[in-house]
Amino acid sequence: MAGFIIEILQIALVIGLAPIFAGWVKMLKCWSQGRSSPSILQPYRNLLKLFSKDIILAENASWIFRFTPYLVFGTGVLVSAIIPLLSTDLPLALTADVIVLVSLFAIARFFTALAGMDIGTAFGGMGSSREMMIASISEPAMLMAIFTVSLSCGSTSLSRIVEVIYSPASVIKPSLAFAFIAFVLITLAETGRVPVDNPATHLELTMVHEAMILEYSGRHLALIEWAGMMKLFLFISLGVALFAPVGIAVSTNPAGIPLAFVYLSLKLGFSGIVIVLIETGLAKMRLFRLTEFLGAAFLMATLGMLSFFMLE
Amino acid sequence: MQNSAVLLILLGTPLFAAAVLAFVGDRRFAPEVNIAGSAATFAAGLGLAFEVYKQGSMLAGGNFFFVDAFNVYLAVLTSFVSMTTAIFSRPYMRREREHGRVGHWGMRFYHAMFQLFIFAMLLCLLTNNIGVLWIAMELATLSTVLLVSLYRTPTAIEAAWKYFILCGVGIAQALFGTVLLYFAAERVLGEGGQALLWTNLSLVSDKLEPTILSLAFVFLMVGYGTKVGLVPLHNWLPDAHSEGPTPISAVLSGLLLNIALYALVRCKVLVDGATHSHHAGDIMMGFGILSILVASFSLLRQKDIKRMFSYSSIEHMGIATFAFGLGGPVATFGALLHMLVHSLAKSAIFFTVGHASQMHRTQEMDRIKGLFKGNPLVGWGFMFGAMAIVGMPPFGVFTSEFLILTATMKSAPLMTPFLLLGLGVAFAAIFRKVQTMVAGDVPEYQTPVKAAHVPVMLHMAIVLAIGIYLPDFLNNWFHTAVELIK
Amino acid sequence: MIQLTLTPLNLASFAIILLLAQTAIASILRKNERLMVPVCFALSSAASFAATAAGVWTVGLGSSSSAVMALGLPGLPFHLRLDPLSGYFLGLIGLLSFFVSIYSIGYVKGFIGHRPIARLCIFYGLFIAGMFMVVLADDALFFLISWETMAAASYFLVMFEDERVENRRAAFLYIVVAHVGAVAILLAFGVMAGLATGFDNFSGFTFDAMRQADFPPEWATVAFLLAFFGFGAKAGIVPMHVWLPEAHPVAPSNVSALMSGVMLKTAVYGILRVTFDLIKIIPWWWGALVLALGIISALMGILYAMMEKDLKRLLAYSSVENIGIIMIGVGMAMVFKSFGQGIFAALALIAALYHAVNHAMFKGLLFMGAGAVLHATHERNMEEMGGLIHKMPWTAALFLIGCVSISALPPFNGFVSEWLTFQAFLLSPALPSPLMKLLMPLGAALLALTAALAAACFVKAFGVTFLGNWRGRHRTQVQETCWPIRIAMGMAATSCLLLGILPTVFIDWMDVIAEQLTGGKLATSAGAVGWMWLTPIAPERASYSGLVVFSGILAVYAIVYIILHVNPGKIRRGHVWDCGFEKLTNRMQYNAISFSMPIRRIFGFLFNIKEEVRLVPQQAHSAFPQKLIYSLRIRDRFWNWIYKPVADASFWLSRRVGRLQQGRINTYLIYSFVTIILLLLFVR
Amino acid sequence: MNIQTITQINSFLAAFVLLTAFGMLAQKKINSLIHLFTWQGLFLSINTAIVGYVAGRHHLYISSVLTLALKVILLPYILHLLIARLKIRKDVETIVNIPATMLIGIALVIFSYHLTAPVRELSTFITRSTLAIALATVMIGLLMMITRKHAVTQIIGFLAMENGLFFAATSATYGMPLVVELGVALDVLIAAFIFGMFFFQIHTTFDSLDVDQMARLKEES
Repeated sequence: MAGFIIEILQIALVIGLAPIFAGWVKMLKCWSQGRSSPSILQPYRNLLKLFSKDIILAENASWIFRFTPYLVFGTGVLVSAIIPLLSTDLPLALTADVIVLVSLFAIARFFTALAGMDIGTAFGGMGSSREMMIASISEPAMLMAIFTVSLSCGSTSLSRIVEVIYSPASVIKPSLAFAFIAFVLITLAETGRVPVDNPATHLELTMVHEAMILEYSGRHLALIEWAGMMKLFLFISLGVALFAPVGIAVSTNPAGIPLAFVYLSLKLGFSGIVIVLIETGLAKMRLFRLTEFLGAAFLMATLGMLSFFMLE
Repeated sequence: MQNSAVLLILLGTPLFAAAVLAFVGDRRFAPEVNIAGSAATFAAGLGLAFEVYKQGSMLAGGNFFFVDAFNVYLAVLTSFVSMTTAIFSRPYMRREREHGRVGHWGMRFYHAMFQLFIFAMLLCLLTNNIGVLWIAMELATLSTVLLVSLYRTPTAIEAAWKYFILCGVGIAQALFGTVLLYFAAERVLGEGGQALLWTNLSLVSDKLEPTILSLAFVFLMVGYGTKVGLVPLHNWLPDAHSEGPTPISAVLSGLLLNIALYALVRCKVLVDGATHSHHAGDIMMGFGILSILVASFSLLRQKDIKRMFSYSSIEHMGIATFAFGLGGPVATFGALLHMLVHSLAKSAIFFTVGHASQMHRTQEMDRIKGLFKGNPLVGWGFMFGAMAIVGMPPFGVFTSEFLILTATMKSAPLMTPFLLLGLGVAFAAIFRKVQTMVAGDVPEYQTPVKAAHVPVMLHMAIVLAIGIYLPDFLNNWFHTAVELIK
Repeated sequence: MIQLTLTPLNLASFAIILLLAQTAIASILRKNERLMVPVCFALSSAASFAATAAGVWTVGLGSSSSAVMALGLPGLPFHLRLDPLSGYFLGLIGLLSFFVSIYSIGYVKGFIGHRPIARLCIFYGLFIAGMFMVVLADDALFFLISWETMAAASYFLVMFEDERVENRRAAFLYIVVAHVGAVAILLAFGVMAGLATGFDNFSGFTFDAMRQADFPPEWATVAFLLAFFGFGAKAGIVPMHVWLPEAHPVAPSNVSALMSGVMLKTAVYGILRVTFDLIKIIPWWWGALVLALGIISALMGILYAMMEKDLKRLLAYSSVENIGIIMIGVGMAMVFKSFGQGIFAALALIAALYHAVNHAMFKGLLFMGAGAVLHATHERNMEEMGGLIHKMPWTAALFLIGCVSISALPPFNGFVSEWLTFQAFLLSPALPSPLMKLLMPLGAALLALTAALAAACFVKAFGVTFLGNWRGRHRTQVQETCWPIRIAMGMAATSCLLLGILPTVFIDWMDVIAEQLTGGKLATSAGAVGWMWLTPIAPERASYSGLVVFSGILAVYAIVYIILHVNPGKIRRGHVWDCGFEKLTNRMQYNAISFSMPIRRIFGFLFNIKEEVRLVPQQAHSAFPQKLIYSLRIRDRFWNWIYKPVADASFWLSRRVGRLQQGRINTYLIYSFVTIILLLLFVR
Repeated sequence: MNIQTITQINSFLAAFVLLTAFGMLAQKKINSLIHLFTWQGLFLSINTAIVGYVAGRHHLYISSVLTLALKVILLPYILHLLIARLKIRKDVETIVNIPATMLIGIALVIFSYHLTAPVRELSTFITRSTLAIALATVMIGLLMMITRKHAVTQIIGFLAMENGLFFAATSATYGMPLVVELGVALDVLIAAFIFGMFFFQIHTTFDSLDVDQMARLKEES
């Protein structure tokens, strides 16, 4: 029963805190660029504003266009029920292992891309095409990184991975280091951060994710934005769970939860700094240079796997 | 001597019919006479087969005739195919006559020679005397030579001339081989006619002098091999089979090649008995493989429809020769079956080809189109015939090729790639052309014909039936024949 | 002999007889086509249903039954056998045939009046009957007869619209490859039969004899390679796949669905039958070979599919991909089995079998959908479509389910089998061979790449065909399809969903096959936590629940929807953003070629691409071209690498051989002369 | 006559047969060719009669008479008649030059001798050594057909081959059974009838009897 409470808590946490994290990253970014920043709560205001607005729907939009925001949001919620943020004792964790997790993100992307094509503009199609291209390379790289971790843990179940890595017996392994680097690179690609995509731009020819959702408005846009924030949050917490599970409650004892929450906040806060550092340090890449970027991620992950077999 | 009577009818009917048709060959009822004669022959053949099935192999006519499982099935096949060919030739030749391609004398000649040819083939099969076998073979050649040139076109005459000269030379070699055989036999069996009787020879084959027999086999091989159409002795075959009237092409491809192969196999049995080596088989395998390969690659560049199927006959005779050369029960069984189904399928193809070329007034494959739509029965008959001949199941040719290929895989695995190559190329070559002929729209120059569908359907039904179900009596026959040949 | 009691085998035989009856009825009713279509396809759907029942029943029973027919060669009558493996494939084939037969009632009606369709009905029945017989056959002869009946019937179906040159060309290519493959299979059986009992009688040709025989390794290898080549040619494994994207699209769509959906599976069946059942002892490198070719097929297949703009060709190439995925599973099962790891082999095998049925369902669904689109628009080129979701909502929704399933997205079925395949990959540390240990995860990465590309590919397929605006120049009248088509597609889509959310039930049912072939058993561990959760090896190793994913997403959707619609804002329709450029036309939408451009850039080296941009200059100002003409041609490199050289070599040889026959009689006489001399020298 | 003498006569006749064969190989003129062929037939006929006498095979007399009638009288007559009727040019050209042809012919004789060695060792007949000659005659006949381009000369070569075969039958085995001999003779007769027809057909179609013109049916293109 405690498991279910934690489960609900965790879902609520992700839904509720994702905008704060997004605000935190935005804030850091402004600081790093010497601008004055909006409030950390600004994302909430944005969402609220969008929810209250009417919707202008493209003439040609079909039910897919209207269905997609809910689906994207839904997958985000489902994922947040599975990743062990606070505790490994999640009843729904059995629902999905890491591979399923990647696929859940994929289904959201699939429908977003379709929605991009649904309105019948060149922008939407362009965004979808680019998004799918990036995904088609980043997804295998991501799986490769995850496989490296799961090979060394003998499981693809997230809870199990956390338990194994967290266990006192585990030591720092070179394969995990490689996988970690790969994972960081992929996180940037998957969440649409700077060298790959720019979440802030609306310049037509450079945007990827924004191009697909260009025609969204009102509550639809709100859901998509929210889901985007959740995705960033979840990716970071996934990375944290895989590579730095310190603090996650591995026992059924609910007493560990508050401590886990503190750890999580610290780790997320730190991750935000890292992201902002990367984003400030790099410029957006040309689309076809991205293959090199993602190729590097893939290479890292492969090296990690090879080192697992050869060194461990 | 009831057997002798059946034999007499079997051989006498075509001879008699030939004589009658020589006089009435151009009358309105001539085709019916032709059909009746062939039907009577077929009935007699069935009767004989029944006798043999009941009693086993038998001698008749003062040891002059010998009927066993091997030749009686070929005799029934021969009389059957000649009957269906006669049915087919009725509308076909009538139209040729109407179009003025054949004259009054031509028709008389055609009908008479057709029956004489059947007589020669049956004699070839049923005689016990190797010398007479040779004579009948020569007679079969001679009776068809002028039929090949029946249309009197330059190419027809050329083809007939080549046929005449090359087969004449070939068959002369076979006579030399027969003389050598006789020479060897005489030392064992004594002088006189007894020494050429196959029944006697086969009994004492292990006492015959091996060196002479292997020499004799070379000449017999080249001689009868020319008639079988084995590469490189085959050059007359595509010409002769494509230039003559189509009924003649059908019986030449469907029957005469079988008969020649039969003669060759009979001789091989003796040689094997004497030499106790696999030399003869090796030679046959070599010829077989060479024939398959050369024929299938030649198939790729054919433009003339009948010529293409003549090459296909070479290929199939190559397969059968190869299988006989390979020896062993499965391969021999396969070879016998192959002779049967090839004969049926090939003559069925020639029937449809005849109608198709009459419809388009050409034998050029590029101009034959839209058979499915133009005349569905001809089109589908042709298509299924082609499928059968390239060895698609469930037709019987597949069954025989199945047996032969698997046996090859066991006994001579190194040969299988070549066999596979040949079969594959032949398949592609034939299908490439056939499908352009059957498919598509009807060209404006196509004219309808009154086609004889019964022979085609009958043949294809039998080929199909054999592919699915081989009746017991046929099986027993084949097994007995295999015992005889092995 | 067959007794008249209700057994699975009798049911299956009944199905075949029904199909043969269908061919007979079709030829009788060929003058009355309006009656023929419903009668024939009702018969074939009944037959398919019976076959499905027989198959499901057999697998459920877990035992095998056999019969001998009084047909065939006397020493070698036709043997029939229905064991779980063949039952599984029988069920699979029957199920899709059932859907497609219902579909055909609606689809084939469209041909009435345009062309005679008796041929289609006749060969359709023969085709399905051939596939049923292939899985029932228990001796080499009957197997090959069925195999080629299937090939020949489908050849005629591909040739159905025979006045088009491309159809004839495709059909020809198809039948040649199929036949060459069949001969290779024949030789493989020849090797095995010879080793089983020798050639003194025919008994070696039965599968039973082969099962009991012990083959020396080198001959077993020969047999395996031949069989793999033969079956691989049929399955469309790269590089033998070239015929497939030619033949499948040009057939009528119901036939395309069957060919891609289930005919390819008979080849998978053949490989499983020969390796796991007949030869049994499998060296690990066989598995490695199958695995490697499977990976290559999967990747190449989806990349080529990505490049296509012809909807049906795209689907056909995607079949190459999916066969590759199945082969990956089969290959891994062979590797695991060769190292004696039964349970892991069982996992890989079940992944392969699962994917086989999944692919049948979604590819059948997609081809049916493509057929419906073709039916409505008379167009196969996606560049000329778009926006069909408004005109054909049912077809679009069902096609979308197919796309989601084939892209391996949860909670649909494609994901389950790919997930199982990934799980099998991750078991590679258990292998003793260091090379395999290392290489298999790389295969997993390539499979991941394939899956991601598949998603991209089907976003394109669905997006360009159904979404956006109509791209074609001519606005044709498009209507939703008729009910039989929708029902059939709906059933296929439902099976996609059920197979996706209830995998444990399904695996529990089919576990007996894996047990018989590999010795490993999955059911106990797969359902360890209950039927809702699929845990192939152990719950702590990996787990998945399609049902929870499905209901979870649905629940969130419902909750969010309800919350947001308590007080919904208004919805207005408006123009799309056109950057202020006011002449936005439908031709400016992204289309199939532009969608695949980024991927074409990345993987361009794998294709034979001819891209050409031509400027038509304006008379007055050369700087402002009047129009741009863009042409793109993408060819399969394998065509030039393998097929063209073979064809060229054949024709070259043929020319050489032709010189033998040069017309002069004197030369011919020299041949005879030389032959005599040579032979005389040989015998001396 | 004693056996020795007969053997000698037999050998002489064999030598003549071979000689005529070589003669035909070298001869360019058709008329002379037919004469040579007639002579060969005559030698053959005499030889058959002698062998029949020595061996006491009376059916060989019939063969002998048949040969005489067919190959010495009837066939040459038909050939002459045809040549006159068709107004065929009197001389013919060979493909390979004559000395080379003769050399090949000699090689063939040696080869035949070598080949028939086992038969000679086995045979008890007095005629045994003539088998090599017979084989050589057959091969030379074939060689002649290869080197000639004229329909009539090809037929003569063919008939010369037939002579060689007949010679083999009598020399190696004292003759085949009568029924076979009769049948062979009948076939030769029909063949003669057929080639007669052919000459007419070819002549009317091609305006000459040169076989080089008949090379349309071929695979090269």
